[in-house]
Amino acid sequence: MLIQQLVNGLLLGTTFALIALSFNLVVGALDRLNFALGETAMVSAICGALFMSQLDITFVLAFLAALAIGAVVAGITFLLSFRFVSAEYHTAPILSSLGVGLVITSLVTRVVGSDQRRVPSVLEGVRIEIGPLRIVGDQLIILSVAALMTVLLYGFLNRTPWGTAIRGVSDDPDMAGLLGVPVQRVILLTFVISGTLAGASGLLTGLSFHTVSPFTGFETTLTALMVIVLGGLGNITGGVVAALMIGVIETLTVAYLSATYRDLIVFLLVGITLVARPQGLFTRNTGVVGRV
Amino acid sequence: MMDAYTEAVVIRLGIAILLALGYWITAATGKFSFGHAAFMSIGAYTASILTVKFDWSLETSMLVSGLTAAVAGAFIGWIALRLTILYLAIITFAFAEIVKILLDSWDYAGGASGLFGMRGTTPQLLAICIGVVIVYLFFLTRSRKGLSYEAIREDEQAARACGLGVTRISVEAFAVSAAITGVAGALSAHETLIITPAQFGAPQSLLIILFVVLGGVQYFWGAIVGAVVLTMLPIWFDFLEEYYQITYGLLFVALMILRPQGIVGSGTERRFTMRALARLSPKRGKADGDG
Amino acid sequence: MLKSGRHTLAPEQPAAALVSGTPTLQVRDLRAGYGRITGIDGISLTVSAGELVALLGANGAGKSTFLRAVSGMIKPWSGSVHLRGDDVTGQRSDRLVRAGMAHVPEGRRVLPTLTVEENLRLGAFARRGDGDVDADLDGVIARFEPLRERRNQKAGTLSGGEQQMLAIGRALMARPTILLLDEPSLGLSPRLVGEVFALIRDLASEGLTILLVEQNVKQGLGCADRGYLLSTGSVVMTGSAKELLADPAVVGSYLGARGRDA
Amino acid sequence: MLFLTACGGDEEGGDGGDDQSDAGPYRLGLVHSSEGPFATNSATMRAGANYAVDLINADGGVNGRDIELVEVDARNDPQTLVTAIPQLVSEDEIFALLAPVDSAGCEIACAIAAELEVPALSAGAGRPGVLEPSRPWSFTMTAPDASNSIPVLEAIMEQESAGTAAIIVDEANATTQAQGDLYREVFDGSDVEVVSTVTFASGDSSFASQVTSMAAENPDVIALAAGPADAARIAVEIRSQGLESLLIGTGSLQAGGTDYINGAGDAAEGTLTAAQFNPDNPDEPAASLLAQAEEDNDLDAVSLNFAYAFDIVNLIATYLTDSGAAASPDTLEDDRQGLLDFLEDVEAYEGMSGDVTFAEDGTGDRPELYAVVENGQFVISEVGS
Repeated sequence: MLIQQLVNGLLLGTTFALIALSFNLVVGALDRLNFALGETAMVSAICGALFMSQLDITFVLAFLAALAIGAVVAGITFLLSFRFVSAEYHTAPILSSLGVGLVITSLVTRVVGSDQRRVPSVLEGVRIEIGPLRIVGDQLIILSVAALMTVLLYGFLNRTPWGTAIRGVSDDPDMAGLLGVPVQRVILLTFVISGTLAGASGLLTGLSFHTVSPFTGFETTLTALMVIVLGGLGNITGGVVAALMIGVIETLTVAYLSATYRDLIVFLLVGITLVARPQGLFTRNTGVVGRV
Repeated sequence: MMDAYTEAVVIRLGIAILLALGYWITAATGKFSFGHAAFMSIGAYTASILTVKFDWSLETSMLVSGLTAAVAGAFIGWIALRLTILYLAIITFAFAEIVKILLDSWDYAGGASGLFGMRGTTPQLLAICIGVVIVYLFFLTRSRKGLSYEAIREDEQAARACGLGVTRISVEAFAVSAAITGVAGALSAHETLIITPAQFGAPQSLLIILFVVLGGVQYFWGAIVGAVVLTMLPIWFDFLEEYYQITYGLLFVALMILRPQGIVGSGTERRFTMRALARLSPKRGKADGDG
Repeated sequence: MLKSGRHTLAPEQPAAALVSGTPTLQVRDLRAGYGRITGIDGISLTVSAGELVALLGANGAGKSTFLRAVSGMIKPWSGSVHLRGDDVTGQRSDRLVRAGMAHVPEGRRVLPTLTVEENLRLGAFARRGDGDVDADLDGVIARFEPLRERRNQKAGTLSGGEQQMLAIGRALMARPTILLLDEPSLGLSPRLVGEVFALIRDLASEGLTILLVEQNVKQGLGCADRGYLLSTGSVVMTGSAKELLADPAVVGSYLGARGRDA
Repeated sequence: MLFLTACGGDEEGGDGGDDQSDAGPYRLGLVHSSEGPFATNSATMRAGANYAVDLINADGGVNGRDIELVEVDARNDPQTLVTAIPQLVSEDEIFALLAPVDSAGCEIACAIAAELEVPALSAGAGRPGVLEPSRPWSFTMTAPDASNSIPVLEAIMEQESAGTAAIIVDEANATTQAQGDLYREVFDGSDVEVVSTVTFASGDSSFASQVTSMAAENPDVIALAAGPADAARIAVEIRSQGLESLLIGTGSLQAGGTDYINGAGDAAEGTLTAAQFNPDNPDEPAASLLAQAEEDNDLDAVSLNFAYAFDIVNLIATYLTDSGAAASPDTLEDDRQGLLDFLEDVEAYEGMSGDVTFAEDGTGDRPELYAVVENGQFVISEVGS
C-alpha cells in the first residue's frame, strides 16, 4: 500500500507542479505574485467541465478551451492589476489581483451557480495493474498531460527566442529592454502562458478530484504559494520538485496520520524552511527573494 | 437610548476602527501581516474562556487577552520580521492557519462549533478603548519612535545604516499591534455572542489589511477612514444585492490604479527626508555602521 | 556588406545622411533626473557618423543619467534626442534598439542565468528572422575568443573581463548605428582596462560610431576623436581630444585630480 | 390608507370578524445568502417562503392583513448578521425571523434574535447543538441526524447483513464529526466491525489516499461522514478505484441530495441514506400541496428547504389566525411569546413536509425514512417496507 500511496502523492504533486509553474513564471517576469491565478484555474476548469458535460465535446477540445480561457483571463488580470498599477506600491498588485479573484468567483457563481460541477472521466474503465500498483485512466491522462506541458514549457523557455526573452526579462528587465526586447509584450506573454498553465492545472485537478467548485480558487492560490516558497521563489525547477514533495507529504500524512494535521504539517514545514533558509530549498537567485 | 440596530452598527464600527488602528501600528513600520485574524482569535478565545468559564469581568478579561495576543505577536514578529514583505506575509498567514487548526481541535474551547454565551460589549467600553489607542497614537506619531517607524517604512536599509535597531523596533510595534487586535477580538466576541475558529480565517485578515490600505498608511486617521468606509459600504450598498461582491472587487482594482496610496495621504512624493533620518541616528558619527 | 569572411561593424548609412551630414546622434538641451532631484540640466551633444566621442566627468556629474535618458531607460523632462535625423525622444529602449542604438550600461549587466550564447542571441532579438544572426554570432565569438569555450556556460559564472566582452559583443549583435558605452573599464584590473580600450579603438577604426562615457579623463580622451566634459549636470567644456588634453584647465582640474576620481 | 385597503379588497374579501386591515402587513424577517457554499439551499428556502406568502396574500392574507417578507442578504458573512438582525427587529419591527438555512449562519442569527427576544425558525440548520445558544427562542424544521438516522441505518445494516465497515470522516468539522460518532454507534449496535477509519478535511483536494487506505481492507460498507459535495467526490473516487462497497449516508446527505447526485453521477447509484423528507409523499394534504407547488413553480421535485420554508410561513400564519394576534408595538412582546408557546405544542399541523412537531430542544420531529439512489434520484421508502 505504501507504494500505491507514493504514487497517489506524486499524482497530487503533478497538479500542484503545474500551478506552481504558473505562479513562478509571473514571479520571474515581474517579481510579483498574481493572486488571481487560483481563480483563473477555477474558471477554466468549470468551463471545461461544462463543455464536456453540457456540450458533449471531447476531453481534448475541452482541455484546449480551458487553456484558452486561462490565457485570456490571465491577460486581462495583467492589464487590470499589473500593467497600470504603480510599481512603487508593493501591496497594490496583491490587493488588486485579489480583487480580480473576487470578481471571477462572484461572476462564476452568478452565471453558472454555486454548485460543484462534475468532471466526467476520460478513460473510464481503463485500469492498469502493475504488481500491487493500480493506475486508472484519469490518472494516466493527468500524469502524461502534466508531463507533456512541463516538457513543452521547458522547451519553449530554453529553445525559442521568445522563451529566452522571458528568461532574460526575468533576470533583468531593464537590461533586456536595452537589448531590444519589448519588455511589456514579453510580460504579457508570460502572463498568458502562466494563465494557460493555470487553465491546464485547473482542469487536470478537476479530473483528479472528479469535480470542480467555484469556491476553490483562493485555496489553490494558497497551495501554490506554499509550494513555490518551499521551492524558492521564481525557481522553475525548484517549484516542480517542491510540488511533488508536498504532494507526497500530504498524501502520506493523510494515509498514516490524520487529515486534520495535513495542513498543519505543510505550514510548519514551510515556516521552518523560511526561517532556516529564506531563499527556499532550491534557490535560483537570491535576488528575487529581496525584491518580491 | 440607542435602539438595538444603531447600537449594533456603532459597536461594529467601533470594533473595525480598533482593528484598523491596531493594524496601522505595524503597517506604519512597513510590515504587512496577513494573519492578524489570528491575534483577533487569540484575544477572542482568551477573553471568552475567562468570562464564560471563569466568570471574570469583561474588562479584566480584555486586558488579559491583549497581553496574550501581545506575547504571540512578539513571538511571531521575532521569527518573521527579519524577512522580506512576501515572506512575512506567508509566515503570518501560516501562523493564522495553524492557530485556526489548533482551535478546531481544542475540545475545551468547543472545537469547530465554538464557544457561546459571551455578552457585554457596550459602545461606552469601545469608546474608552478607542480613546486610549488614539491618545497613544497621537503621542507616538509625534515622538522619536514615531519618526523611526516612518524611517523604517520608507527605507529600511537607510534606517539600519543610521544605527536604528530596526528588528527590535518592528517587533515592538508588531506586539503592540497584536495586543490592540486581541482586545478588539475580545470585544467582538462579546458582541457576536458566538465565536468559531472559522470566523477568524483569511477573509477576516484581509478585511483588516484593507481597512488600512484603503485609508492609507501615512496618517493613523487614514486607517479610521478606511475602517468606516469598509464597514458602512455593505450597509450603504445593500441594494446591490448579489452584485455586491463584483462591485467590491472592481472597486479595489480601480482604487489600486488610481490611488494606490489610499484615500488619505499624499502619494508618491516622499515627505520623509534622509535628513530627518540622520537626526534619529543615536551615534551620528557612525552613520554607515553595521549594514 | 560583409567583407571577405571578416565580420564588419559599420552598418549601412543612409545615403542622404552621409551627403547632408546629418549627425548620427543629436541631443539638444536634455534635462532629466530622479524624483525631484535634477540629474542633468540641459545637455546638448552631437555624435557624427564614424566618430568616437567621449563624455567625461567625475562621479555624480550626471553621465549615467544622461545615457539613461538618451536610451529610454528614464523619461527625459525636456529637450530632444534625434537618431539619424528622426526624433526618438522618450521612446522605449527596445524601440531605440530597433532604430539602431545599442547601450552597454554600467556594470555590464549580463543576464546571469542565461548562457553566453543566449545572451548574445538575445542581443539580436530585434533582428529575429534576419538570416545573418548565426553568421554574426560566429563573428562576435571570433572577435572575443575567450567566449568560445564558455559558449554554453551561464553568464553569471564568467569573470569580470569576460562579462565585459560579453556585454559589448551582445550589443554588437544588434548591428547598431551607434554604440553607447557606460564606464566599460569600471572594476577591471589595469591590464584588462588596457585591453578594453584597445578593443574600443579597434571598433572605432572599423567605422562604428561610439559614444563613450568615462570617469577616467585621460584614458577616455586617449582614444576619442572629441570630448565633452561634464560637471554637476552641465557641459562645461568641449572640443577635440587633442585640444582638451592640451587645455591647462583640464589638466589642472581633471587630469590632476585623477587619483581621486579613479 | 383606507382607499388602498378598499382596492386590495377586490382580490378577496376580508376575513370578517378579526379584520385588522388598517394595521398594515404582518412583517416577517428572512435572512438568505447569495454567496457561499449554501447559496443554492438559501435560494430554495427563499423561494419556498415567498411562494407561501404569495399564496396566503392572494387568499386575502391573515386577519385581513397581508404578510410581508423583509429579506436580508447575509452574503455568507457572519459579521453582517450582527447588524442585520437588530435592523430587522428595531427598524422593520418584524414579528418573527426565518433564520439562515446553514448551521453556522443560523447559530449566530438565532442567538442574536434570542437576545432581542424574537422567535427564529430555520428551514435547514441541523448541526447538533446549533440551537443551544438561542433556546427557547429558536426552532429548526430539521430533525438532528442522531435521532433520525440511527434507527434507519441500523435497519439498513440488518437488511444488508453487513459484516465489515469503513468510515471516512472530517474530524475538524462539528457536523461531520457528529456523523462519524453516529456511524460508530450504528455499527456498534448492529455488530458490524469497523475495519478502517480515515479522515479528510472538508473541501479537500484529493481523496485518492483515503480510498486507497480503505480499499486495503475491502469493507462491505463505507459510511460517508461528509457534506454532500465532499461525499460526491469520495463516491467517485471509490468507484474509480474499483471498490464495490455499499455507500451509506445520514439524513443530511439526502437533504443535500442534488449536490451529491450532480457531483457523483453514476457513482452515486445504489447509495443508501436515512431520510426525513419525501418529495413524493402520498399522504394528504402534503401530496396536493407538493403537486401544486411543483406546478406553480415549474419544479421537477420540491426540495427539502423549499417545503420547510413553506411550512414555517404557514405555521406562523396559522398561529396569527388562531390567536388573532395583532402583533402591534404594544402586543408584540406577548404575541411573540404566544408564538413560542404555540410552536412548543404544535401537533396537528399538516404541511407540505408532512406532520410538523418539535422536540424539547426545538428541533423538528421527522419521520424515519430511507432513501436509495436510483437512476439519478433519491427514491424514498419507509423503514421496513
